[in-house]
Amino acid sequence: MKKIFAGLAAVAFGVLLILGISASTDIFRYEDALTEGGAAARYIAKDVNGSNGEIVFGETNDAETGSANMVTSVIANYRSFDTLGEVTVLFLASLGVSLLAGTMVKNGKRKKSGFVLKTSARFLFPVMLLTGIYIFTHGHLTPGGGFPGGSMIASSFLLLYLADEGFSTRISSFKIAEGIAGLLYTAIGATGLLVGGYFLMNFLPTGTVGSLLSGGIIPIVYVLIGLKVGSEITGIVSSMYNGEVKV
Amino acid sequence: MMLNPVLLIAIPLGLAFISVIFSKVKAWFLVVGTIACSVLVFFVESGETAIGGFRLPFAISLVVDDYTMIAVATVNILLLAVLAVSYKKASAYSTVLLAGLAGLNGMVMTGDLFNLFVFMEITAISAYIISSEGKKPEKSFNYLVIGSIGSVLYLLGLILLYGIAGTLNMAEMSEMIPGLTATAVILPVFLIFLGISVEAKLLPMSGWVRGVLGNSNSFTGPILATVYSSAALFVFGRLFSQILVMEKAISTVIVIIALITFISGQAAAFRSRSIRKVLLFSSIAQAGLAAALFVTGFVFPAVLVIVNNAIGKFVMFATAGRLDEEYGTDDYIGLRGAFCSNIVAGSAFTISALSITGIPLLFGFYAKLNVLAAYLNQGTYFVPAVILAGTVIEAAYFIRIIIRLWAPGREGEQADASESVGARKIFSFTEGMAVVIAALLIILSGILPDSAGKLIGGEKGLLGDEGPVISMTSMKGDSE
Amino acid sequence: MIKFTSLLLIAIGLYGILSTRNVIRILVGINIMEIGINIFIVAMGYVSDGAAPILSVDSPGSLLKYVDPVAQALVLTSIVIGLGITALGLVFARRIHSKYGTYDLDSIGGDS
Amino acid sequence: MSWFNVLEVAVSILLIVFAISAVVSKKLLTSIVMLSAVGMAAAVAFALLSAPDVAVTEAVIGSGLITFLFVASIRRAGKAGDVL
Repeated sequence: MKKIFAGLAAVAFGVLLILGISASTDIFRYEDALTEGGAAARYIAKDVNGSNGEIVFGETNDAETGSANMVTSVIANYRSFDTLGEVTVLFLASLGVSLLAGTMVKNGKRKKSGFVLKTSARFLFPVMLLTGIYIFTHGHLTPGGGFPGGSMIASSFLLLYLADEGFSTRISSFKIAEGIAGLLYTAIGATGLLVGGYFLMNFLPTGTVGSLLSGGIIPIVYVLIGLKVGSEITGIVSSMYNGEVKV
Repeated sequence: MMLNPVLLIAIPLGLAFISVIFSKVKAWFLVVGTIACSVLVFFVESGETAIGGFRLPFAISLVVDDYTMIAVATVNILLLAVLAVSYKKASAYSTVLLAGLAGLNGMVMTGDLFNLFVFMEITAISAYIISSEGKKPEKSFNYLVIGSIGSVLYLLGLILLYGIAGTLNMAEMSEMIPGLTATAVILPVFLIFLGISVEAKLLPMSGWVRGVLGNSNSFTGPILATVYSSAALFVFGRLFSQILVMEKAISTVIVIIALITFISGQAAAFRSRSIRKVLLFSSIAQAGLAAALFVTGFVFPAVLVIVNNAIGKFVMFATAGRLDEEYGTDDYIGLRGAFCSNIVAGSAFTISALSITGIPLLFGFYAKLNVLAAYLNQGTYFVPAVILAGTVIEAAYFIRIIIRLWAPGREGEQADASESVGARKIFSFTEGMAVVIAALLIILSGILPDSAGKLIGGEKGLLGDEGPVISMTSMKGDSE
Repeated sequence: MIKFTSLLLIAIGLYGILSTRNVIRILVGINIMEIGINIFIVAMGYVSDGAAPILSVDSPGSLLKYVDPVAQALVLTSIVIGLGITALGLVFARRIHSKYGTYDLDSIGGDS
Repeated sequence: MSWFNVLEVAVSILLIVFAISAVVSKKLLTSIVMLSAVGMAAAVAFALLSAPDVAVTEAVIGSGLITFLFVASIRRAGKAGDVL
């Protein structure tokens, strides 16, 4: 009975969506917005505050935002405020998980991992950690950035949790890392407010598009996001893995 | 010196991050942050402030005008009041509350649709965590599920609008909406309505309220029912009275949904015996009323309804939560005579209930008068009739509760000892003070409605020329 | 094409949420809905034959050929928010399980 | 039909099939694994739609970490029998 009702509701909703959207496909003007100078086109051409000519990879100096990866320039500069909010969501989630998942317990009945597994995990751990760090330090140049980079760091800790029964960390240390990264992010925003009068303003020179030290505050912000996301997800993972709810 | 409004978000957020590092004294950060924000509210620069130093409308912006001013002030001061009433419980959630405060301030001030989504998620997630205080994980889970569905719907609606208009900036969007074909906008607007009705407690998405607020205590009740839901209603008002202004046919549908919310909320409140259930259904009803007003375009009366309801429900939820904690029940029949030993709390509760009902000389009367006058001026008679009918039900259930709680169990022939509950003090001095100040505020603004109206509506009134619909002085002049 | 697939995913996710009272399944449904909406957003910003919005040595000259970076940025945000919500939901699920010994909301019973 | 269309159709079918089997499957673990598969197919879809950033993120988070969180949270209940 419930399934029939659910099926009907889902079908009705799906039909509504598809009809509603296909009825207006001719009005979706995203491509017009690109030509007419909508937000997206401005972000692509990096000319929100005035044109600085065509952006050429490896040549243009001091372009607005100065990040070769446009998604990064949107995430860490044009719409950086969203990202600050977003890491706060994750921060709250990780806080909620550690509040609700209960305290750490030593898991006595776990099977001992084999030597090969443990050793290879210990070998893989730094490799994954470095990959994560590479991903978020190159976020303004290559695909990736703070979120996958941070998640990669979390995955490397996850690997140790799974493979090595002796491995344990204190959740509170992740909390402190989260707090510091978040505080620095806010502080960078406040610095922009002090220096240029705008919160989260890109107050550093943006350098040459395409070089590692380009983008002004973008790499700094992305590294902070990476560290913050990494410590938050690791906090969530370790709370979920080790926490035992006491009723 | 006028301050950048982003401070209202950055300060609590920064303090939230610091408070996890120095978790021993996190409660201090909460107090400092809330007080700082409540003070800073009055010094923020008005206008649209860009973030990141980019040209508007391409940057995320914060909008401060008369409307968002009163919204931010309401939210911050209410949060401070909730802290005063339940400091001990709130201090355990210091970090969550600080981040939540940043989310609330951002939500009411932001000028960007996607940024609104992010802040709504911050607010929602902190509300989920706070609701877990009720020790009923299945209720919190229910809240989370409805909230997630709502946020997916909101996101879908917002991305459709982005696809159509090519912008996420609310001001630019509001200029473009009238030029778009109605068929293209119906679906996104309806999806956004559904998405935002979760926190605003409007009908199709208000299924969580019963479980969460029905198990609230003197901390979670006031905070979720007043702080969070007034912020959500203010956002609803901004979206549907300023940005997504629809043709009459579409807005009528939303008004009808809101009025159904109003009436069914009142009816459900009438049927309930638990005080908290009565209060939560009454909150749903008031949210429906405010939403109907907003969608019709009556911003000022709607704001009066929200503020009146927020102050009143703050007092009432705090009292009901305390009654439940002290006596182990909040069934008003089982609490006969509970106010006799708590005259202060009882009086505050009574004043708030009467104000929400709309008894003369209280703030609620002014609010209701404005609501009715707005509709009558427009020549609509059906909606005022519905509102009056709802008010009658409202008066019935509130007066029923008040009489039971004041009457010391001598309603029959014999005063049964078990009928009257014993004397227990429900508020300490500081907690009582917050409640008393709120009640005094209701009385004071009821006696001086014009000044209160100016305070809330700004000198020119909300949205420029509209202004307070009814002036008490002019009414007196007419009758003389 | 893929735009409509994503709408179907949202509908399937909704069915998943409504058709069951098992908390884990409800969360699976929510996740499917979120994946659907994420694909929809990216598909909204897609321009036929559009290049990935990353400048490189051999970038196309004309600006028109990039897909919308804003839509992708929004999706990144939304994915991470989804992770947070899911984690919190799973903790609630675990609390439900340790309190009532089941994931099924129906067998919890009781009201208010 | 270009290679894009072919891949698009294939990914669409995969997404729908995985999603339906995630929703209707009897076993909880199958649901979760299928959810992970939906995430993986979504990552392919993102790559197809010229969104490498999103594809990488979805692959790591949507397909990897979320699956772990699900499995970790039902792990303890595994002995109940009805769950796995």
